[in-house]
Amino acid sequence: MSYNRMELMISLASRFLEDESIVVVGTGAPCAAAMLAQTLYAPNLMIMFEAGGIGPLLPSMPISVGDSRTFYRALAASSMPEIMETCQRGMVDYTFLGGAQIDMYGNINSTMIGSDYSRPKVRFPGSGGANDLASFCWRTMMITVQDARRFTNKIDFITSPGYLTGKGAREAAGLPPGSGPYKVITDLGVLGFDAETKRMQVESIHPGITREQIAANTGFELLWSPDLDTSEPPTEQELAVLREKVDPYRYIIGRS
Amino acid sequence: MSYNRMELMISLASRFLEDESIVVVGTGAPCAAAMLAQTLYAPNLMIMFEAGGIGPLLPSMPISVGDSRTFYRALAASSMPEIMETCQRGMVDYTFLGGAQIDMYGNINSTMIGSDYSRPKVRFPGSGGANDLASFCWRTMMITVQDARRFTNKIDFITSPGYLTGKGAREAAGLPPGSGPYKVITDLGVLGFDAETKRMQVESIHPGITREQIAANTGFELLWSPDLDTSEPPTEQELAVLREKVDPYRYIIGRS
Amino acid sequence: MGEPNFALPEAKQVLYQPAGGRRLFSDPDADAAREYFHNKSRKKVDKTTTAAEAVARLVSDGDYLGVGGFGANRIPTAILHEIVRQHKKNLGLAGHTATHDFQILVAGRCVNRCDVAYVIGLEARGLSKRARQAVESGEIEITEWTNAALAWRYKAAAMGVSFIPARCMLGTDTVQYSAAVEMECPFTGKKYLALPALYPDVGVIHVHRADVYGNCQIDGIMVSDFDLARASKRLIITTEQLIPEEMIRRAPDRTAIPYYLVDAVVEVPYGSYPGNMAYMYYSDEEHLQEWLQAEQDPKTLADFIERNIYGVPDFWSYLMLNGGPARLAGLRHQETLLEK
Amino acid sequence: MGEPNFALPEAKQVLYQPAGGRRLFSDPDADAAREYFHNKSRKKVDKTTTAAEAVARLVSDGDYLGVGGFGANRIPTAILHEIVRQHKKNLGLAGHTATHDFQILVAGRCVNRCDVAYVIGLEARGLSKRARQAVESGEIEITEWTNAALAWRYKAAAMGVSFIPARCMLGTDTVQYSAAVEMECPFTGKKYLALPALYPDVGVIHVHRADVYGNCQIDGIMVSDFDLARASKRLIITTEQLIPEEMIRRAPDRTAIPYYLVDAVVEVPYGSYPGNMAYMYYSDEEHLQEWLQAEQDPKTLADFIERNIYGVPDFWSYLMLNGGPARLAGLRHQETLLEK
Repeated sequence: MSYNRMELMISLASRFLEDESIVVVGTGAPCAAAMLAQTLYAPNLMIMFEAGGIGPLLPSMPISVGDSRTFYRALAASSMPEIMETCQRGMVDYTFLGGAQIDMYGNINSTMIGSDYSRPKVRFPGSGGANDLASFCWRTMMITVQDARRFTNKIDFITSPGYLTGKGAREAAGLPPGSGPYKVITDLGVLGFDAETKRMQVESIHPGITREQIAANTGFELLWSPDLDTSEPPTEQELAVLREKVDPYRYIIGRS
Repeated sequence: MSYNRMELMISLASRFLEDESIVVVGTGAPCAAAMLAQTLYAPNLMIMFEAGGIGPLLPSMPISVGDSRTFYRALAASSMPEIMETCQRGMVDYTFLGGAQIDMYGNINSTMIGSDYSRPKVRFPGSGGANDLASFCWRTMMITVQDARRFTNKIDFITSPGYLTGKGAREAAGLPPGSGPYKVITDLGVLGFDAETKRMQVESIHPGITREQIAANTGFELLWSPDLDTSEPPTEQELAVLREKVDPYRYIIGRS
Repeated sequence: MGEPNFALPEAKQVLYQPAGGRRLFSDPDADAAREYFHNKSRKKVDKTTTAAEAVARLVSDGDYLGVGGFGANRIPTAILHEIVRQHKKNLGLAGHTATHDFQILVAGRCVNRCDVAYVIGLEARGLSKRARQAVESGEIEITEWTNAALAWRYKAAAMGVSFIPARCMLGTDTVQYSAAVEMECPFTGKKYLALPALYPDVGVIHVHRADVYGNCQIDGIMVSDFDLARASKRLIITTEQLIPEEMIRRAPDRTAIPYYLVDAVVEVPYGSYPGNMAYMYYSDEEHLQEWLQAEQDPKTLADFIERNIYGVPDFWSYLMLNGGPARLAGLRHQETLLEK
Repeated sequence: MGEPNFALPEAKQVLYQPAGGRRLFSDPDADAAREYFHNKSRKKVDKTTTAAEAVARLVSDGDYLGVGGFGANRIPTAILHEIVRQHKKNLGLAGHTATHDFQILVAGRCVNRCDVAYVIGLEARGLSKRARQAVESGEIEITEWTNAALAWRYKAAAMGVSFIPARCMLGTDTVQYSAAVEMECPFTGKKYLALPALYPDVGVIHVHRADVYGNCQIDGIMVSDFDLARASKRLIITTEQLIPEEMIRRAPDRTAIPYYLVDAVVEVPYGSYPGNMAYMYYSDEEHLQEWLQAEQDPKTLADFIERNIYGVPDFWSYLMLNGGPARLAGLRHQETLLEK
């Protein structure tokens, strides 16, 4: 059964979300991955949205993390401080971030491109809640296309903390111990982080993708997992749920 | 028309509450004074209770500052933090405190009698919200019987701040400027605080009470207002409202 | 109107000065709490149980307790009785206007340390002789706070930070017998009091409605229970009524406590008795006076506690012992102003 | 279980280190705010008025603005349009996920400084070319924060303290372009970020229901409006519907904003359009796309703003111009899932 890269990334992401855990998601692919996981793998995965939605029965893909879909028939319609404080308190297991650049320690830039802050080449929206979620949630994930411009150590601005400069750096900076980047799911493979160096490490390569392609599309030197694997493609079941239930209008899976 | 000392004190207290101001009260005489003021002088006086009640239509005297009477048909049923933060923010004009001892700077003891904290002669409930209200509200009032044991500079424990050691002491301690004790209404007279020294000063003497009696019933040297006055006794209207509407079961006015 | 400019502070050395020498009874460290919450189950399962089972499983000797409601209003009486019945010992307690709740626990000699804002008194009802004796004798070790201070200590914990600044207590003896620290604001240089986060080992809260998972609705004032529920490592809920999850989902903005905070749900009709439950029943002032009277003599108190707590198997028996349906009907009518 | 002991900290010197070099756009001093609130009227009077009068009276050039809701959800569109229509200038803004609200204000060139957590983007809808240009060009001066940081800066102000500790932003460039200060916890010695209280000169919030005095009810998520309402020196409320005070008193635990915080109440049905209003109407995605398209060229944007804001006398005319009753019915049906 054929699938596109967005369907692949969402399916892979959904498999990392354990049942009976709590995830804060945004709009788009992360929300789709969480909805897919709820349907197939983690019926009691609890979805939160940063503006206050807790445990909704999502009738459709929200267009904003604060729109009424995010608390439709929810267990609670709370507030921004309530969600952020639940994260800071240590109750939230997963979150997903996006960004324009990511470095080998999983630091993410969603603020600006350029060398002069006061006159950026390109200005992006900024942190929003990303820095907060990356600081507080136990495991941070990212779903992104992979290329050498995006995966670079010449990151123009660290908006949200990954492992900063390596092992122990988060703790030294005052961030809560034990939290940090977990998986980066791209159109080429699945990347994790080496326990010792906290550097990005390839864990699986997607079908039809070569090691060379991944290296060529990464602006820094990658580590390779000793038990490097080939990514399991989306199952028919995953694709069916994605296409019929999660995203019937192809808002997200239609993007690639 | 005859009246007792409790009716006198409550009536006098009620006249100090300006309309369109906000007061945090406890149970008993202060609540009665606020209800009397609402009926006769300050229809838009807003009553708050520290556990969360805001602007109730009090059906009767509450027995607890957290019982359901304190938010009966209220404008808001909120929370302890909401009330305390409204006070700390500077939105609350008046409050009433009680206590076992008060000194010439209006510092109040509601914690213990004795010289050894760890083995008190008598232990009282403690601050409750009193210290908070005395720290935050603009004008603190007290309704109390007056005697030399109660009005003393040998105060065993300063639970709630008056002017501490005199002018500027509250500010030096870090308390919000411009707040502090306002009136002490006793069974002998009405006492205020001298603007310069922040010491207690007699402003009016109740009918039939002598200057000597007040001095004799005070353990420290009192100042006497240049325009010392005789207290205006309760009006028939005040007594009627107190006895028929505010406290028909004489819970409070029956005490003296 | 012009546009003001507020200069940033320079880097500077400041003094942190402990303002009180008393003992801190619980760990304010947010990372220790995060580790606990990291491992706390998020299972959305039926958590209904009995008061006896909940107390046996979730309350250990030495634990620090936070009790919801306000003294004799919306208090979890059934759990407090059960703690006495099971002879729990050396408990710490947040004395955040602890009135009848404190009275119950000291009757059972369950408490050996207390962060005091307000104890001993029962507000307009008078003072508890037994509670006063327990504090005066040194049976219970005390650290002084205020109602706002304890409310904010819960809030700091609920926020996931180890301290929070406040402007109360300053300049008084209250602060000298606390465990707070004087510091200054990094932006204004003004003096502030730092309050340590308070994470109770066990929180106990009585609510109007809950589903079997622990999603709770509370009517009327919240007092400090929003933050207490979030600050508590383990949380026991008693509820007037169990409701279907569907009713929670129909009004999600009424959910005060979400299920993942909750470890046990016990359905206890009239669960705040002899306290007040807003919109449902008023406090039983006669019974509370009976209790205060019994305390006048240790023997009569022992008999009273034997009869009302040790001698009854559960909370329902306690209700029946004290007037049962007829009495409760009277309290309902008082609350709804059908009777004065 | 034994009873733990937590040693009190010693007195010690600590370093307050400004973590970011950017400008603070508002005064965090709690005493200055207390002085303002001391003099703020507590009059419980009919505060209903028009958007035009409220903006003319309560918003001055140079003021710092806090906008309620969340970007394109429960936003006070009528007031934002009126601020543009009245050519207010040099406003400061809290960019706490400011999406369509930011887009409106920059279209009118009303803003010259912004505390940014999230601006320029409209979430899944794409980026605003005009907003991006306003920031990239330096037309708007920026200080960086995060959504939580701005939410907590409101909370500090609402609590009446000049700062509040947090654990976000640490270690990143975000903090280096902020105005926060690094400090340590007085109890644990761990590193914290001190955030300055944020007291907007004017807060603007759209609610579901309000009475003429300003007592407000909000359905669904509160976002940060509970704290924004309390932090704001002046507060403008727009409401879908005016309700009698009696309805407020029947459900006092639903009052999110009490009257004494409020300076003006404007009844604006569909007041969040083209944004979403929970339980009432969904966002008008076509109109929002039209707006994003118009921004591709300054001329088309000028025409678009002329037609939709300067060219209409009030908000109702704007609604009529964009489909009126038929369009609004469609959005109602979308919100209630009668239409997909």
